[in-house]
Amino acid sequence: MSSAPAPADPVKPALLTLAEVIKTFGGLTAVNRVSFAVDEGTVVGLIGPNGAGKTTVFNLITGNYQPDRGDISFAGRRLNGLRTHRIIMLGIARTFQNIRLFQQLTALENVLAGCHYRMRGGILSAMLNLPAQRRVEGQAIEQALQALEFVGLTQQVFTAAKNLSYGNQRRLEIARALATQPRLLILDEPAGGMNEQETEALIGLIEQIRARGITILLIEHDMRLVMRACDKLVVLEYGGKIAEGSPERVRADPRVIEAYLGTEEDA
Amino acid sequence: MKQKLWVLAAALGLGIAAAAGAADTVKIGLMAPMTGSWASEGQGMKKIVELLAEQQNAKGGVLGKQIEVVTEDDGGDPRTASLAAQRLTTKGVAAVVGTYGSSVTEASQAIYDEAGIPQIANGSTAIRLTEKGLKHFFRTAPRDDEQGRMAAQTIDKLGFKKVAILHDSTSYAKGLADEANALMKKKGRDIVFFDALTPGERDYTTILTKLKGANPDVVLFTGYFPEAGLLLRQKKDMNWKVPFIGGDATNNADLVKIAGKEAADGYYFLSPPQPQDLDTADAKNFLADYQKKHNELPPSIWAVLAGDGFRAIVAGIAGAKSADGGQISGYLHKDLKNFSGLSGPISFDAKGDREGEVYRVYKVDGDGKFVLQKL
Amino acid sequence: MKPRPEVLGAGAFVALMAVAPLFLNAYQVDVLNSIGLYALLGLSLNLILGEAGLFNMGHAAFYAMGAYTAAILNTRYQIPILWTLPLSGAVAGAFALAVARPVVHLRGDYLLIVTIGVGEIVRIALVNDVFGITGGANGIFGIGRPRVFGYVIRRPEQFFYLIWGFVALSIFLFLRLKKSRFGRALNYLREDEVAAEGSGIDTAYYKLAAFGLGAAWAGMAGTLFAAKMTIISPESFSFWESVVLFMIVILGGAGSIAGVLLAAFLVVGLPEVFREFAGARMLVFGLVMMVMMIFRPQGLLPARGRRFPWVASAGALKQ
Amino acid sequence: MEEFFQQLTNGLAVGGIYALIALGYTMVYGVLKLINFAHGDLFTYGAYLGLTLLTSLALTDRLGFAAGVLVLALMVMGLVAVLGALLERAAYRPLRQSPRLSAVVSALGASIFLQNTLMLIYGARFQVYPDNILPAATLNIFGLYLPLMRVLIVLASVLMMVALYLFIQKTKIGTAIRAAAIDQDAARLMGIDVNRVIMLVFLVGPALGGIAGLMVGLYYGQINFTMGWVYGMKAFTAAILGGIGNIPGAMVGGLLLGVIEALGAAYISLAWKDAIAFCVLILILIVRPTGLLGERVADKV
Repeated sequence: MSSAPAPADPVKPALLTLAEVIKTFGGLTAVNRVSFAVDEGTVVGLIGPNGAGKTTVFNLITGNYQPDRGDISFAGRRLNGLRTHRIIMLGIARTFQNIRLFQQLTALENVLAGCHYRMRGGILSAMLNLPAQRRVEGQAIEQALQALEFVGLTQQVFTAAKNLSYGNQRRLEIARALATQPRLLILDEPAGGMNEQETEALIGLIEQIRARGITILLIEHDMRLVMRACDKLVVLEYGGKIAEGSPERVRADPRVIEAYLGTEEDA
Repeated sequence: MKQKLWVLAAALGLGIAAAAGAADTVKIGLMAPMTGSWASEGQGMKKIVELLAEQQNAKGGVLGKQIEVVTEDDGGDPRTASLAAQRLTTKGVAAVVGTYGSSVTEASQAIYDEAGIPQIANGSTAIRLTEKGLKHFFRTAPRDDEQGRMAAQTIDKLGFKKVAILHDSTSYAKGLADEANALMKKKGRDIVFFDALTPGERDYTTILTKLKGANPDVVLFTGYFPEAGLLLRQKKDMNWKVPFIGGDATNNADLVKIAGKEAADGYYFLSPPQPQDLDTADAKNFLADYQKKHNELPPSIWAVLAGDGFRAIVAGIAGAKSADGGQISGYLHKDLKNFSGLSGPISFDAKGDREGEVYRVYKVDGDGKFVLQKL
Repeated sequence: MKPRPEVLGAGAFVALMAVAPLFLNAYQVDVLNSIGLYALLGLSLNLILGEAGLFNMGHAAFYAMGAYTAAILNTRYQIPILWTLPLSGAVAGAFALAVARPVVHLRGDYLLIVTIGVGEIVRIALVNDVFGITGGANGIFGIGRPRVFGYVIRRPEQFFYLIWGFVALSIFLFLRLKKSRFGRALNYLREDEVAAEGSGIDTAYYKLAAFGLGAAWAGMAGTLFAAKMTIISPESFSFWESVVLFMIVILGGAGSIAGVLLAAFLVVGLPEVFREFAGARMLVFGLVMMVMMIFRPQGLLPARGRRFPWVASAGALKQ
Repeated sequence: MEEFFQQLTNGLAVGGIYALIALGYTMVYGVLKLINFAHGDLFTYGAYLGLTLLTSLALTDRLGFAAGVLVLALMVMGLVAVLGALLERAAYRPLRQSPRLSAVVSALGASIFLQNTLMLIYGARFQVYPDNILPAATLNIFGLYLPLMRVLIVLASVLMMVALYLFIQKTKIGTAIRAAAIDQDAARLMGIDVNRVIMLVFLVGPALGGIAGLMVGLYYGQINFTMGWVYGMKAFTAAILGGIGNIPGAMVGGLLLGVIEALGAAYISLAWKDAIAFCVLILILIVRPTGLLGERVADKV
């Protein structure tokens, strides 16, 4: 644990920490000894060229992949070996790079997925339609509607996800993630495919989410968004971390500039 | 959806209208496998029964009325058969001929019995069919235990000591194999092999190798002809010269085609007499008529036995002077004695089984002909 | 307030079915009974294939489990056939859980192949008289007629009310299930497994639950089948049975209860109406499967989004 | 011991046929990720077309045994290949962008359709090849009985498989097929006409399936319209066993499955033979879903 990250605030431990995480596929090392921490209440950006392993890091955090070595912990709990839904239940929610909505289902049904794990009731109580069951359903729908309102999809409650515009699909994904009531929200290229206006609105939304006390970790290529929204950046290249720090500091880092612009030999 | 349902309901309604016909004929039902694996048997059953009805009608029918044959397809499948039986009972038939397969017959038995309609099965040899105490069930086919007895007896007469028994796990073949096994064990024969193959495959060398390892004097195969043909063919390829004996389900001309003449040479099988080996004058005349009309012989003895079932029913109606099911069944049980059937004299015992011995032994000769053996 | 057209349609259908035996003969009622059994099996497969999107082409195995459990209990221990319903459902469900447990994580088409394999293994086991209790190829015969409140159910129209009563009950329960979190969870699985897991849904649990519940229901349908036929044998549970059930769900529209009913009528009823073309039945099936996938993959009566009427009014207030 | 080796050769002969059919499954799966359920029926078409051509053209009478059978084999391969390409055009190409379930259902529909077309044309009864076509000779090597035709079947199968392997590995077209199997989009960017590659796969696979059908017809003599189902299931199992998408895997899987079946039937149970084969399939999928020679690939999230 030689290069264990030092928390920014020594009094309060970080919400999420990665320590020396390694993941290989076949012969390829996708993530190589990556360590960083995300403090509660901050917005952290994970950036780097294509194929740097950013999404793999997200998949390791949410348990879609298991790290070969290294530790990931969240709120003092080790995440290694946990299945994805358990990790979600601990308070991490995510969106996907290529939007993954339940295409045939309505926006409301999509958001209800996020409410699912906090609801009670199994096969029997559903079949018998017990009063408790109905109450739980009513509460969940109310929460789901609030989440939809929060992201501005009040008009599209009964629209099938596949019929929403691209920007609205991204918002719906965020609403679904928020419905799990996370402490940490992971956004994988939230502005991908968005126009300038939509991106602007997204930055506003991120501010609002942060204002609710939710910590955010995001991957984004849109540097304007990254610079404006993030408190801290982590830069990956070829699976390894090459820089970490405030946006200003990272922007000035020669290795980052090299990674993004390429060295002369590469060109 | 509603619209589509109405269309369906209307179509079903048309069915009723068609079923309600005139009542000035005597209707005799024929339940036969017109489609499915045994379709060729079903076609033969239909041709025979219809020709017999034609001839009977030319002679004035029965009870002064013309006979109408109502055919329903059982598809050689139990569930289709239960629907076919329901259809026949609603069409007001006096009695029913059929059908071929035992499990297929079984699925229809209770329906006819509850409706009080006599049923004479023609190809169903499973023992239990007549062990249920049904009042209205008869068969012109012999029972599997008789065939089992005949198999044991034949192996005895041919002087084989070590016997291998192979079946195919079907109801019929397993029953026959069990029956023969029990009888031969009792007589002190050495059963060196008893197992099943998977029907419908092509390569049986694995089984033949295993059989050969058991070193039997004779192999009794109780399954059907497609597999028997392949077994004989592949046995010859292995240069293995053990004789094979088969049950009546291998009595089919295609056996020789599949095996090849050389490989089929010397194959024994048990069967009720072939249509062309029927020796009564009645049978000879009828077969001549049949050949004139259809330019071929009936596909198998089972179709001829359907004809016998039909003739017995006509005799029953005439004898009871009624088309009432209970009366016909009563007559068939008590009064029909040594009725001259195409396949020989017919009498039914109290269970509805046919009395008397029906099985013969055949051997395939070098030309692929089935030759009746005198043992 | 005017009732919605599908409510009217459903009402007309129920009314029509309730009086159908009065106007039809025994054979026609028996065809409806066949349709009812297939509808029941289709509904049970719909939970697995239609709602949860798990490719199960071995459903006949679960159906067989139920039918054989009922038949064995009835013929050996003289337990009245309808009393065996819960147990045959439980046996079929437990078997499905045991079988699905190690394979349920497999990708769609692999799961399809495995379930075909399981179906065949079960059939072979039945033919080979496994444990000496299935009667081999003969199957089990002499199954007692069911009794309801002292009445022996024997005639087709009596079975009609028994079978369609059970269909109605199943639809009632499944509709409630569909509206609940359980029903939604199955749909999330079907739509996107990774996203479902990523929304906090225990996908492995719900896959198993879908298999277990669907199989249990098929098992109970098997009991009714055994009671109606009084004889069951392995050939009733062949691979083609599974294919026909698969077709009923796909043709009707995956996840659509009305679709399953309609498809059961078409797949089982039409061949009876056009019996002279029975030989071409499977040919038409095959062609329909190909053409449907190209031109109407969602099925004849696709499932619609859940409506939550009270939300609609609440939403309207807010705007 | 002698019996063991005899069973081994029995298994290899059956396995050779499985392997030949498995190649078609594995090639289609490799490129399209689709189980071509209709492939087993194309095999049956090979057997039926072979019978019809054989009897109607009297090839072996006119050309003698060797040349006659060779011409027949080429004709059957050509016809079944065309059939395969038509199938791809009609049933699979319109579904290229659809969800997987659609293509699987369409494949199954195509299988049922093809099978029943055959039944309506030829009837439900078994069809029988004339029994005097092939020279009947049995080799006796160290007490093992090896019918000459069985040896030839295995040799022909292995020969065709090796030829296919070399074609895929060494030629330019073969490289295109391999590229399309790895990543269709990337292959397209590299200037490969993916549609043509798929068409080619649907010509070669069915041609091999068709010739397998002809061999079964010629050697076993008895064919029937449902036989493609059993052979198809077994061949698919073989493809999975060897590692689907992998050509040497299909060969190894086919021969291995044949041997497993023969030894299982001989030393475990005859009646449970098919159940043993299916258990092998399920076990493989649980323990090593990539098969014996397949490589593990991560699922994209």
